[in-house]
Amino acid sequence: MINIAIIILGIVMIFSAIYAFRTKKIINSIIASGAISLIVSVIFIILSAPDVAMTEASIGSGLTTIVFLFALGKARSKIDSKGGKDD
Amino acid sequence: MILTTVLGFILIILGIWGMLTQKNLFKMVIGFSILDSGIHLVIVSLGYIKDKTAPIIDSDILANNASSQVVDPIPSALVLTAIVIGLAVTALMLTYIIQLVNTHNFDSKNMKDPLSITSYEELKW
Amino acid sequence: MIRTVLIYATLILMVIIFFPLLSEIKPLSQLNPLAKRYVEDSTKNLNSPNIVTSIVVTYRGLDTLGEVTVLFLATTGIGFLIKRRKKNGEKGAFQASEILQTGSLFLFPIIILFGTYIFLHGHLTPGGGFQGGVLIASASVLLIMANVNIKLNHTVLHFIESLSGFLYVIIGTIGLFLLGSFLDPKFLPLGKFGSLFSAGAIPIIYSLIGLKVGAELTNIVDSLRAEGMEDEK
Amino acid sequence: MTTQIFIKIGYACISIAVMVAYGLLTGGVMARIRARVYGRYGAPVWQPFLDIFKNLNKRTAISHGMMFYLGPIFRFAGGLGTYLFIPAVFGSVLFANFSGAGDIFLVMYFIFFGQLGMALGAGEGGHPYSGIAIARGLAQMSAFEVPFALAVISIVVQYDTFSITEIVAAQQGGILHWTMFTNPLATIAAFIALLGMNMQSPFDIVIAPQEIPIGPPTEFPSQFLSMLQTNRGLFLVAKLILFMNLFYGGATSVWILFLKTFIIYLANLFIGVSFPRYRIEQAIKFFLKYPTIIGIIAIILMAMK
Amino acid sequence: MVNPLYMFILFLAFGFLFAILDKMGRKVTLTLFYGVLLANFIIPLYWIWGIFSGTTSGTEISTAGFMAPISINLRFGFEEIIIVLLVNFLGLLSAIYLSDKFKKSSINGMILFMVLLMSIDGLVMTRDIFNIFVFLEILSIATYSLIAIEKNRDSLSAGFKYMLAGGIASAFILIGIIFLYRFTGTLNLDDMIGKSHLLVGKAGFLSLYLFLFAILLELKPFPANGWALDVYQAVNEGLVAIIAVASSAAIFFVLYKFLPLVPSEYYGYLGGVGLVTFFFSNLIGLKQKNPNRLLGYSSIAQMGLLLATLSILKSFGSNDLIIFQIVGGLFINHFLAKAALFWLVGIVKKNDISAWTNLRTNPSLLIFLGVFILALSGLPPFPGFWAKWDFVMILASKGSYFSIIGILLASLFEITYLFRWLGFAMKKTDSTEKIDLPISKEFPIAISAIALLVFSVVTTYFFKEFSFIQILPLVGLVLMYLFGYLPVKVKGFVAIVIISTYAIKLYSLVSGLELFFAAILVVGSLVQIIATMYRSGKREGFYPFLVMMIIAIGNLVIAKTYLSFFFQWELMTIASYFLIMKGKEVTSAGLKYIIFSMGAAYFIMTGFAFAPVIPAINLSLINTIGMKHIGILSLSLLSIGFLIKIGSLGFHVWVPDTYNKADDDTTSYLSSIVSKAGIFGFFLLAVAIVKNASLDTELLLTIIGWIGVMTAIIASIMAAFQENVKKLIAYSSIGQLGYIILALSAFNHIGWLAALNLTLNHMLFKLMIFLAIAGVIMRTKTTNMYEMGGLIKKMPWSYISVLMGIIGLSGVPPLAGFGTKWMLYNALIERGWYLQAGAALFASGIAFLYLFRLIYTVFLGQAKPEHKDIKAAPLWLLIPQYIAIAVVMLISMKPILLLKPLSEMISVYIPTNLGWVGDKLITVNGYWNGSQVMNVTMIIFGIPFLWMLFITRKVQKVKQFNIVFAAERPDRPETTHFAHNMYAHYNKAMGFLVTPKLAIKFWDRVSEWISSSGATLRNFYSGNGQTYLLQIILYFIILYSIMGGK
Repeated sequence: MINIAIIILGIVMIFSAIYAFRTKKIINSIIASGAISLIVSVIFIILSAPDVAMTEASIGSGLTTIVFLFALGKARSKIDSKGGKDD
Repeated sequence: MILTTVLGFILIILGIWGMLTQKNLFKMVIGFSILDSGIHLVIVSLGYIKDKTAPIIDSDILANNASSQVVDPIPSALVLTAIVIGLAVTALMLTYIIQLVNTHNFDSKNMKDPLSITSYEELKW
Repeated sequence: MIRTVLIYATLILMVIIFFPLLSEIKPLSQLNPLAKRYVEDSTKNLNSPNIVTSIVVTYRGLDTLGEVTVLFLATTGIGFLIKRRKKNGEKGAFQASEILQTGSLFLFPIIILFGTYIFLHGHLTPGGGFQGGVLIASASVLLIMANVNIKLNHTVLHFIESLSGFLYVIIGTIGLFLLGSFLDPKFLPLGKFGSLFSAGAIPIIYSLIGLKVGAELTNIVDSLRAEGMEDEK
Repeated sequence: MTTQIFIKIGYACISIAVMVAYGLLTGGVMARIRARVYGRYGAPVWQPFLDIFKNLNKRTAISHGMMFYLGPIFRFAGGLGTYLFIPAVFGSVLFANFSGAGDIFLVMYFIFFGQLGMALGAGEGGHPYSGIAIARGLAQMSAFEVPFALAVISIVVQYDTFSITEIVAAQQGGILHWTMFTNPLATIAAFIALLGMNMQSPFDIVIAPQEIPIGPPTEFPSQFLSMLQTNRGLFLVAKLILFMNLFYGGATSVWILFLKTFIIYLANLFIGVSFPRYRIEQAIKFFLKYPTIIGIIAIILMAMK
Repeated sequence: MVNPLYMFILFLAFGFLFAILDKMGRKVTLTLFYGVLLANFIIPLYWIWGIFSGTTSGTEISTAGFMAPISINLRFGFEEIIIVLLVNFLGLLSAIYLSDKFKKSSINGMILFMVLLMSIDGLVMTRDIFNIFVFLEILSIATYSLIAIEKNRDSLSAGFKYMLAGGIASAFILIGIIFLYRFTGTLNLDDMIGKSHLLVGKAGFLSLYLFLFAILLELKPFPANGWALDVYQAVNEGLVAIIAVASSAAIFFVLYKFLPLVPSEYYGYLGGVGLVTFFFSNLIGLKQKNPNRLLGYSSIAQMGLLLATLSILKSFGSNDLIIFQIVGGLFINHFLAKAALFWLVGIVKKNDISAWTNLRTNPSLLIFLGVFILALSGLPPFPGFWAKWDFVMILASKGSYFSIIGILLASLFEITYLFRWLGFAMKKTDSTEKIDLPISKEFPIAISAIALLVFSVVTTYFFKEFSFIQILPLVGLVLMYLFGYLPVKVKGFVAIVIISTYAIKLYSLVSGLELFFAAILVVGSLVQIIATMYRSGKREGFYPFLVMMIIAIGNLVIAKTYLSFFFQWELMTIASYFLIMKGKEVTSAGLKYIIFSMGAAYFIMTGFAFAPVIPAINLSLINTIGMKHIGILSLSLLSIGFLIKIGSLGFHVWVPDTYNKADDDTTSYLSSIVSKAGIFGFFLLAVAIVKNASLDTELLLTIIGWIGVMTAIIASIMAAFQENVKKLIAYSSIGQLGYIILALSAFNHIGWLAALNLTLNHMLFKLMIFLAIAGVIMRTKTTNMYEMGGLIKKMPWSYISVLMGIIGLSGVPPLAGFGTKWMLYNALIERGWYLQAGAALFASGIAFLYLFRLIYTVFLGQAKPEHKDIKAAPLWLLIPQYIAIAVVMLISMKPILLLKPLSEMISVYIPTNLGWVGDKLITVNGYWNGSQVMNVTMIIFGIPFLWMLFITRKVQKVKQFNIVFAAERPDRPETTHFAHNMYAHYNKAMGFLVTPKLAIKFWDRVSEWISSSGATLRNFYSGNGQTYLLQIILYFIILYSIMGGK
C-alpha cells in the first residue's frame, strides 16, 4: 500500500523533474522543482522523519521556490530594463 | 526503504542530467536543487527501519526500550543540516546569476544571452 | 552531437557506478550501536524527547553552529553581492489587493507566533529552530508579497541576527567555562522530562537559532526582491 | 755536464749548417727540374744561395710593428726546432740533434710553431691577402694533418713507441723492414699528406702566385726574406727527414740521407705535378676522403695485429 | 594551554557581532578584526611553544560534554597546530594585504574573511566526517561570497563555475558520508578507521571513493580543474592567496586524515593522480603568460606534488617522521611562497609576465620575487630542496623510475616558466614606471619572505646538521650584500679578503686531488676578482653572488655527502645564474642556462639517488665515493648530468648564448671556473669507477670518450665560423672541455694526468683570453670580430695575453699546452683508442683555424678609424692575466714541478707507470723533456732574434694603408681587413657538419613539441562551466574505473 503510494509519488516526481528541464518557461520549472521538494517531504513523513519533512517542506519547497522566483524576477527586470532580449 | 533510495538516486541522476544539459543558468541551479533533494531522500531512506516510529519519545514509549521502537535519528539530523546548507548555496547561486546579469554587456552587438552558461567563457586556457 | 552522446554515456555510467549502492545495501532491522546510544542517552542524560533535536543541538552542536554560520554567510554574502538601495524604490509593477494586504497583516503575527511555538517546543515535538525560523521568515515573505513597497527595518533584523548568533556562541562558551566542554547545554537544570523548560539549554539555543534563521531568511528574501535592485555601476 | 751541452750545441750547429746547405741545394735542383718539366731552362741550382746572400745584405727601412718583425723569426725558429728534435741520421751522435727532448708528437706539433708565428707576422702586415692565404693554409693544414696523423698513429701502433729513433731502429735489417713495406697503407696516406704539407701541386693554391698575387712571403723584404728562404731549405729537409725516418727506414749515414730524401722529394714532386690544382675546399674534401680512409684502415690493420 | 576552541569562539562571536559593532564606526571593527586575527595567530603559536618546550603534546577536544563517537571531537596535535598556525598567520598577512579593501567595502567582507579562516581551522582540527562536510561548505560559501569582493564579470563568472564544481563535490561528499555511516555505524573518523573492515564490496569502496573524490576534486586534479584556474585568474590576489594556499592546505590535510581509512593498495592511484596533476599542470603552464593563471597552474601543480608525495610515501610504508619532513617541507615552501607571489602579482598589476620589467624600479620586490621563485623551484636552501631530494632518494630506493622521471621533468617545466617570469622581471629596461606600493601590501610579502628564509636557514643549520662552512656561501651572500652601497673597488677588495680567508681555511681541509681542485677553483677565482674591479660604479648584486658562487664551488671539493655536494652544486647554479642575469639582453640566454643547469642537476640528483649511501667517514666525497658498489645506472646518470654542465656535444646549445650575453668578466668565470666544477664531478665519477674494479664500465667510458672527442671536433668547427668573439671562445671552451673528458675517460695514469693538466691549463688560458677580450670589448664596444682589427698597437698587453693563450690552447710547444696534448695522445694510444687519437689530432688542427681567427681579426690586420684613440685595457683586467701568464711560464719551464705532485695524487687511484729521468718524463710509449724543449726553443728563437736586432737599422713606421693591390691604394679598413666570414672556404668543405645545427634543431623541436602539447592540452579548459562539470563527472567515472575496476 505504502509502496504503491511511493511509486505514484515517484513517477510524479520524475515527470516533474523532466518537465522542469523540458519546459521553455523558467517559472514553470521553478514550480516543478518546488513540487518535487514537496513530494520529497511527503515521502519523508512516510519514512518517519517528521522533522526533516517539516524542514524540507518549508525550506525546500517553500523558501527555495520563493527565492528562485524573486531572483528570476530580479534578473528579468534587469534584462528588460537594459533592453535585452526576453529568454 | 530501498524504493525511496532508488527514487533518491533517480533524482540525483536527473539533477546531474539537468546540470549537464541545460544552458540556462536558472535551470542549472534547478538541476542542482533537484540533485540536492535526491541526496536528502537517499540519506533519510537509509535511516529508515520498517515499522518503526519517528525518533520522538512520546510518553507511551518508555525510555528504556525506545531504541527498539524508533528509526535511526542520525540521518534526520544530518539532513536538517544539509537542507539548510543547500538553501544557502542555492540562494548564493541565484545571487550570482543576478550579478552576472547585472554585469552583462547589453550592447546591441552583443548577441550573447545573459542567462546562458555559454556566455561566460572569457576565462580559459 | 559528440557532447550529447558523451553526456548520456556519462549518465549511464553513473547509474552503473551507483548501482552497487542500491544492490549491496540491506534494509536495516535495528539501530546501530551509535544510534542506540543516542536514543538512550538523549532520554537519560538530556531529558529531551525529540532525539533529532538533541542530536542537532547538543551531540552534533558544532555542526549546527556551522549550519547557522552557513546561513549567516549566505546572508552576508548575498548582502555583500547585492547592496540595498538607500532611497525608496519606485512603485512596484504589481499591487496586491486590499484583502490580501489586510489578510497578510492579520496573518503575520499568527504565523510568527506559530513559528515561535515550533522552536520553543523543538526538543519536545517535531520541528525546531530551523523550521520555526523558516515560518517566521515566511511571515515576512507574506508581508513583502502583499505589500510590495514595504520597507523592512534592517537595523532591527541585523540586530536580531547578530545578537542571537552572538548569544549562541556565548552559551556555548558558558558550557566551556562551566563544564569544560563547548556547547554543553547541561549547565542549566535538565528539568522534568517532557516539559517545556527541560533539557538544559536546548530550548534556549533552539530559540536563538529560530530567531536567527528567521531574521536571516527574511534578509535573504528581502535582498532578492525585484524592486530592491541595486545598481552600482 | 756543461761540456756535454756545449758539444751538443756544437754538433747541432754543424748538423744545421749541413742540412741548410743541402736543403737549399735540393730546392734549387727541384726548381730546375720543375722548369725542365714545364719546358723552361730554369735558374741555376745555386740560385737559392745567391738569393739569400743578396737579401741578407739589404736592410729594411720600414716596420709594420713588433709582430711583423717577429714573424720570420718565429718561422725560422720553427724550422730550426723541427729539425733539431728529429734524429737525422740513425746511430750518429753528430746528427742525433736534441731528439732526446721529445718524440714524434713533439715534432708534429713543433711544425706548427713556425707556421703560427709566420701567420701572425704576416697578419700584422695589414694586407688582406695575407689573411686570406693564411686562412686557406690553415684550412688545408687542418685537413692534410688528418691522414698524416692517422699514418703516424698507425706507425706508433705498429712499433709500439713514440720515439723516432726506435721507429728507425725497428726498420733496420733490410729494405723489407721499412714501414713502406710493412705498413704500405700508412705510407700512402702520409705520402699524400706530404704533398699538402709541402704545398705542392695539386695542393699549392695557398702559395700559388696566380691565385694570390701577394701572399705572406712577399710581405717580407730583405733580411726577413733571407731568413725565410733559409728556413725554406731547412724546413723542407726536416720534413723529408721525418718522413724518411718514419716510412723509409731512416738513414745510417748522411749520404743515404741525402739520397733518400732527394728521391722522396722527387717522387713527391712528380706525382703531384701530374694533377690539376685543387680549390681549397676540394683539397680539404680530398684529404678527408681517401687518404683518411686509408689511414683509418692502416690503424685498424695495425691494431688487429 | 588555551583551549583552541577559543579561536572558533573569537572568530564566530565577532563575526556575528560585527554587523552591530560596525554601527559604532569602522575603526572599531577594524581594530577588533585585526585583534581577533592576531589573537588567533598567537594561540597556536603558544601551543607550538608548549610543544617545543615539552609542556604539552597537543590535545583532543570533545564538545557538548560527551565523548568522542557521540559528539564531535577535534584534535589539536602537532600537525594540526602547525597548519592552524600557518593558516592563521597567512590569514593575518592576507588581511593586512587586503586592508584597503576592508576599509572601503562593507563590513561583510571582514565577517566573511573571519568565518573563512574559522572554517579552514575547523577543517584541520575536526575528526568527524560530517563536520568536515559542514566546514567544507562554510569554506565554500565564504569563498563564493568573497570572490565577489571585486564585482567584475570575470570574478563572477569564475565564481559561478566554482560554485557548480563545488556543488558537485559537496553532493558527492554527502552521498559518500551517508554510506560510510551506513556501513560503519559511526561518523567519527577514528572510530571509522577502527571499523574500516566493514567497508566491504563495491558499495563499501564506492562510499569511500565518493568522499575521497570530493576531497580530490577540491584539490583540483588535472584535468578536472578548469574552474579553479578561472578562479585563480580572476579573483582578487589577496583572496586567491587564501584559496590557493590556505584552503588547499586544509583540504589536503583532510585527505591526510582520511587516508588511514583508504586501503593502502589505493595509495598508488592517489599518487598517480597527484603526479598526473603535477606533470600536466606544469606542462600547460609553460604557455601561460598571465601571472595569475601561471600561479594558478603552479599552485595546482604543487598541490598535485603534495598529494603525490604523501600517497606515494604512504604506499611505501615510510615512517611518519619522513613523511612529515618531506611533505611538510614541500608544504611550507608552497604555502609561504605561493601566497606571497599572488600578493606580488596583485601589486604589480601586469597581465603579462613580459611586462614585469617595471619591477626593477623596486629592488626589494625583485628580491622577493627571486626568493619565492627559487623556493618554488626547489632550490637550496629552501625547504622544497630538502624535500625533493629526500623524496627522490626514497623513490630511487624503491625503484620508482617513472615517478622520478615524471616529477623531475615536471619540475623542469615549472622552473622554465617560473624563471622565464623572473627573467622578464630582471630584464634591463629604461622603464621608470613606478609601482604603487602601500606599506600594507609590501609588509605581508616581506614577512613571508623573511619567514621563508628564516625557516630555511633554521632547517638547514639545525635539522640537516650542516656545518658553518657548508652554509658559508649564503653567509657570504648576505655579508657582501651588506656592503652593497660601497663602490666596486672597495667591494672587490672586501670580496678578495673574504675569499682569501676562505681559501686559507680550505687549505687546511684538503689534500691530494682535493687540494688540486681547490687551488684551481678558489685561487683561480680569487685572481679573477681583481679583474672584476675594472668596472666603475656600484655594480649592485654582483659581488654577493660572486662570493656565494666561489665559496659554493670551493665547498664542492670538500663536500662529504651526496646531499652536501648537491647542495653546494645548486648554490653554485643559483649564484652563477644571477651573475649571468647581470648582463644585457640576457633574458633568453639566462633561461637556457637555468633550464640546462637544472636538467643537469636533476640527472646528478638521480645519479646520487641510485648510488649506494657512502659510509659515514669524515672524508670528502672524492675519497669515499665508490667505497660501496656503485651501479652503472648511477654512473650513467651522473655522467649525463656533468656532460650537460660542461656543455658536451648535444647539450652545448646553452653555452654560446650564455657566454655571449653574460658580462665579460662573468663569462671568464663561467668558462674558467664554473665549467671546472663539472670536471670535478667527472673526477668523482672516475674515482667511483676506479674503486669498483669489478664493474664493467668499458662501454660507458668509450661513449664518454667519443662524446668528448666529437665535442672537440664539432665545437672547433663551430668556433671557426663565429663572427662574435665571445661565442668563438665559448665554442672553444666547449671543445677544450671535450678534450678533458676524453683524457679522463682513457682511464690510465697518464690520461688522468693529462686531464688534470688540461683542467689547469684551460683555466689559465681561458682566464687570459676572456679577460683580454673583456678589455677589448670594453674599449671597442662591440663583440663582432670584423668590427675590430689592428688593436695590437693600441692594446699590446692584451695581445700578448691572447697570444700566450692561443699558443697554449693550440698545444704548440714549448708552452705547457703541448705537454697536455702530448699526455693526451700517450693516454689514448696506451688505452688503444687509436681512432680517438686521430680524431683528437684532427680537432686540434681545426683549433688552429679559430685561434688564428681570434688573434688575427681582433689584433692584427687593419685598425678601424673609430678605434684611433682607443686606450689599453684597464690595469685591473691585466693583473690577473699576467699572474696567469707567470704561472703558465713557470709550468712550461719546469713541468716537473707540477707533474710530479699530480702524478703522486693520481697514483693513489691508478698506480703510476711513468718514469722520470731528470726533467724527462717517460711514458710507456714516449718521452718528453719539457724543460729541454723550452731551453732549445728559447735558444733557437733567441739567436735569430738577436741577429735581427743586430742587423736592423733605424726603421720607419709605416702608415696604415701602406699597401697596394693592383695599383690601387685602399682607403677603407673595411675592405682591407679580411675578417668577415673568414673561413667561407672551409665552410664549403666542412660546413655540412655543423650547418644542420642538429643539436639546436633537436632542442628547438623538443621545446616546441613540449610547449605545443601544453598548448593542445590546455584546450581542455574551454571556459564553459558546463564543460568543466562534464569533465569532473567524466573524471569521476574514469578514476573509478581505474581504481575500483579491479
